[in-house]
Amino acid sequence: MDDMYRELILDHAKNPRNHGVLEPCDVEYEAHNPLCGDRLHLTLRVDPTGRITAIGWEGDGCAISQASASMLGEEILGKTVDEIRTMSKDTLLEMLGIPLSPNRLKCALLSLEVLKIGLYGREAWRETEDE
Amino acid sequence: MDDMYRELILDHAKNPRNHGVLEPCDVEYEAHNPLCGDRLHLTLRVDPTGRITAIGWEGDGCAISQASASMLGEEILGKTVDEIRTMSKDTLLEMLGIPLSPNRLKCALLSLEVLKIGLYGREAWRETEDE
Amino acid sequence: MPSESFGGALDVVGLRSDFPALQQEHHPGVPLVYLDNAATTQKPNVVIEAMSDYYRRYNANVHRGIHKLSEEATAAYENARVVLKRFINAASKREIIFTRGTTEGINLVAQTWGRTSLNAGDVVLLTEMEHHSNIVPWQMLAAERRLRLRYTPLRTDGALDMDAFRRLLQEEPVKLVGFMFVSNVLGTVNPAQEMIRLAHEAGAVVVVDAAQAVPHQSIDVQALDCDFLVFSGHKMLGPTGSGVLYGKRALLEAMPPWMGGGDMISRVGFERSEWNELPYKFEAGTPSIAEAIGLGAAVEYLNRVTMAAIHHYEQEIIAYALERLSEVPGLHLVTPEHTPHGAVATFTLQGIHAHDVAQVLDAHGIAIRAGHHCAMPLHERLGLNATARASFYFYNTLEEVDRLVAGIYAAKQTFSV
Amino acid sequence: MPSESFGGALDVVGLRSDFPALQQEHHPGVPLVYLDNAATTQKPNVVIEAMSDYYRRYNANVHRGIHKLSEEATAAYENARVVLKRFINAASKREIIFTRGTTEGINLVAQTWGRTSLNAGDVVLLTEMEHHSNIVPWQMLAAERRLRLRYTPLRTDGALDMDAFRRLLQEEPVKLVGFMFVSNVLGTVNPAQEMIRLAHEAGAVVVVDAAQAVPHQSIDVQALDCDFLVFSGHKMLGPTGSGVLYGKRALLEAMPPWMGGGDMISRVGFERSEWNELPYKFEAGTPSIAEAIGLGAAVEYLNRVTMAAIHHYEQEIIAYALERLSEVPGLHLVTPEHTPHGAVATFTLQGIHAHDVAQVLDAHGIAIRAGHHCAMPLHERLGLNATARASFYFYNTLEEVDRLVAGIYAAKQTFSV
Ligand SMILES: Cc1ncc(COP(=O)(O)O)c(C=O)c1O
Ligand SMILES: Cc1ncc(COP(=O)(O)O)c(C=O)c1O
Repeated sequence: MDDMYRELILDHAKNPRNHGVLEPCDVEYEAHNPLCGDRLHLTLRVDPTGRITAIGWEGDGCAISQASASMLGEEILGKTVDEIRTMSKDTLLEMLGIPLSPNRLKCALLSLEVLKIGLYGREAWRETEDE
Repeated sequence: MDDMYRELILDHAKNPRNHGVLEPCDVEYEAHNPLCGDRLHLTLRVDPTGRITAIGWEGDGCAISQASASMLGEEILGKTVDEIRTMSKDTLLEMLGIPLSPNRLKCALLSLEVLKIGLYGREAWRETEDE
Repeated sequence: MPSESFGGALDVVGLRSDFPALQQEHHPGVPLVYLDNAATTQKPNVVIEAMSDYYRRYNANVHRGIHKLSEEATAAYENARVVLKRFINAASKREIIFTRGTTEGINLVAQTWGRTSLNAGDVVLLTEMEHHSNIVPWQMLAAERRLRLRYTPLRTDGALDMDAFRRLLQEEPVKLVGFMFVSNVLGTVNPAQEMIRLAHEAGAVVVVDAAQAVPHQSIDVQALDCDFLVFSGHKMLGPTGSGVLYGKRALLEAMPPWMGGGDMISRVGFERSEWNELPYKFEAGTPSIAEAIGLGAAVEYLNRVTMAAIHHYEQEIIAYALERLSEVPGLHLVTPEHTPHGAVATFTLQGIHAHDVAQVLDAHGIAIRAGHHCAMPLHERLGLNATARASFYFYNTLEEVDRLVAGIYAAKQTFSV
Repeated sequence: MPSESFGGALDVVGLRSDFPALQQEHHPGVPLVYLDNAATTQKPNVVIEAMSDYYRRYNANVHRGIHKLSEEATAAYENARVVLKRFINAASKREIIFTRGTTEGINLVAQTWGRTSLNAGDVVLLTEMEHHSNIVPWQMLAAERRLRLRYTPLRTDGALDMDAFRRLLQEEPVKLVGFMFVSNVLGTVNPAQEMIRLAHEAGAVVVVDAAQAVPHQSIDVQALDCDFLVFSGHKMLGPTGSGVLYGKRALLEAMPPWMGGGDMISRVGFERSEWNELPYKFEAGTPSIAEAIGLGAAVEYLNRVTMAAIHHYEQEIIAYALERLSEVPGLHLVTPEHTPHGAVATFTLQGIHAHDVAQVLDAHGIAIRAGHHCAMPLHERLGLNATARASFYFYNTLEEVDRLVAGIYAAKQTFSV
């Protein structure tokens, strides 16, 4: 499982892109992973056309959750709120490109959860649940 | 286990001695076996010297509990309240003279429980508990 | 293990070989006839093995562990939830709460939904045939909250009096309807779907005690539209200490938690805490992990046999049992002979107390139950103190019915009646 | 199985062979080092076999059955109660209530004794190091009853501040004192006997969370004089779904029941019911039979090893572990190095999150736990978000400590710290 910590992940974890809190911002949401105490706080600026113009992430967590937030942030910058809607768990996991056990999956997906709930509300995230 | 139903037991169960309720009486107590619904109601007359002069039993239950009540009644009639105090579970079980599994033991001992609690109170019966 | 699913008829002899307890002699030379299935069923090897395998190979606490053992234990535990969800066709696995059994499930509903939704004067409508586990929790709540309990009476043929049920629903506003799907004493199968519909029309929430239904027939909670449904794992091939509370998601979401502790919280502070999402909100502390895995294995076994085949076969065996028993002189069937009914045959014998019947049958290798079967109010209503009950599962045979009847004749002989 | 009792030193290699899970490779060629014992322990063959034997041979419901299987199951279930009673030296087997675990035990006390004895404004005194299971049930009750919660603070060395404890007991009348005997994070062993004495002098009732104590040292509830004491079977070689609530008889007698249902009643009528005697009043429904039998087998195993030998050996291994860990650059020990303490070593590593430490260790075959260990308030007080915890049991070896330390160095290398 050491390949969970490949170069790119460690780089993002140690040098998170878009780290910080935007003030003011248009979208703000924070969530926790109750099982391990990970926390992620997201702030976004969205222009009138629905395009994401700035991102700020901040939180506590393991390398996986930090890297996932950093990589996801890079990915969505410049996209529209509509374009992000179709982004799935699999998109994010492919981006990370590492083998993840179910409990670590929660760490990896926390960033996507915060993003989706922040943009579309709790129901939208629920729909992605399997069974 | 058919020898649980030896002649003497069946005789007492079918023709219970001292069956009925004494009115008036000096001692009265009723108890249930919550696990199987057996019920036993005891009434006693005790003369000024502490001697048991009359007994009335009444209740619902299996052959074992009925025979046990009948045989115990015969045994204590004419004895004093003090003499009965030393009567143990083993005394009764020897009288019955049949092999009993733990759950049937409760049926067999209901009569002794009612007698002891009726005469000496709940604490006295408690003391007979193992561990 | 049944290697393929059965279309219709059961290979009972083949299935029996999956159950180690059924292979034994009860006394030297006397094979066991186990007819106490309504109390608890025997377990197939696959269930015992699923639990041993957990303990031998990947025993670990769930949900919080990063190591491989904990990951595997968590996956197996949550997989069991999905198996159970499919088995009763719940809309979401979040609606499946693992419990110790039926009793804990009903108490959970009474102490959370009940405590927040029922108030002084509110009516809780049960039935006269309920098991203690669907009476006592409501009596306790009634004493605390000054609720009013009502009971739908029985007809003389042992069925619920549906006219009375309708009337009771209309006479005064009913907040909760609780009833058993199948009676553990009478075998009566209540018209659950209709009762739920009527209760909902009257604005009541419905709790179904399905302890004697889920093991014996296919159940679809969405088709039934019940609000809560509870059952025990140990009555359907699963281990002791296992059971399920199904609840509609919206209701469960709105309910306060019951027990506090690990896993059911999302954050704990010194002053206050936030609850975790479903189903964890209702699963405080280390759950019964091996038990959930064992129950999942039991359900997978039942799925292979198919509930349709089980139900069909059991209807056959209970019909035969009632017929044979009704021929015994002095035997009074408490189980009504009308259909549909579950696989229990309850009776009294003239001149022999039920305990003594059970004792003599035990001497003949036959395990039945005697007493009030945790339904004292029903027995009181029937004017009976104790009854004898033979209850069947799909691994029982017609020959075993014959041995039961022969045992009853032996009891009559011992007691000269 | 240890064939005779051990006077002092443990034959750890011999004992390990009793545990099938410890024989396995975690990854091909990498033997498992299981250091997550505070979460749950592995099970010896005798425990797994005791449960399988029940399921294969005498599986039946308890207490009400007259047939041989039910008699044997009842005897085994009640024998387990006596084994547990002797293990903690309770005055009567009626003081042993079987539960699912520590969490259920504390909730039972809060929801029965607590609901009838605590009123608006009453003070419940806990400690800052409690597990969620000894915080959340009291918070829930506090919200319902408007109780006031107080917490005895920690000293900087990780011990309880006993001066503050005395002061808090005197400042205002305290109705209940709840504390953990041994911390699952710090390893701190609290001065239970003295705390109980002080609490009683102040007129409080005392609940002891002994989840991390009973598995590791000999406990005498009569000598301690605690009012309630709770622990989990799965943390002491027993199965999931098993645990014990000990309570003083007079208190238990005076308490209302918690769950309603079968077995906990002596009579049920349509209007009201009477409760059964102890311990059954608190064991509603079909109990966790196999689990109690398994827990009894676990305790008999511990008795053969002897708690004295276990305690002695564990003190040795934890001392060695703390020494070796304290030498690792960048490793911060959360577990204080003062004695006495339990067999847990909790730490953080500079530059690596605890989850990542656990993940890398897993890759090296070492199972530890990372997170808040169900003690978020304590972590908040310590200013930590997550910690890594290696927790030991008597079957762990000094070589396993060395492998843990080597694994930590490997993690540092991966993260270049
Ligand atoms: C100190 C302490 N208390 C309570 C618990 C909760 O025990 P359980 O999850 O078995 O209910 C634990 C273990 O998780 C513990 O370590
Ligand atoms: C109809 C019914 N409800 C409830 C129960 C209680 O189930 P458990 O004892 O598993 O909680 C039973 C079985 O005893 C039952 O037959």
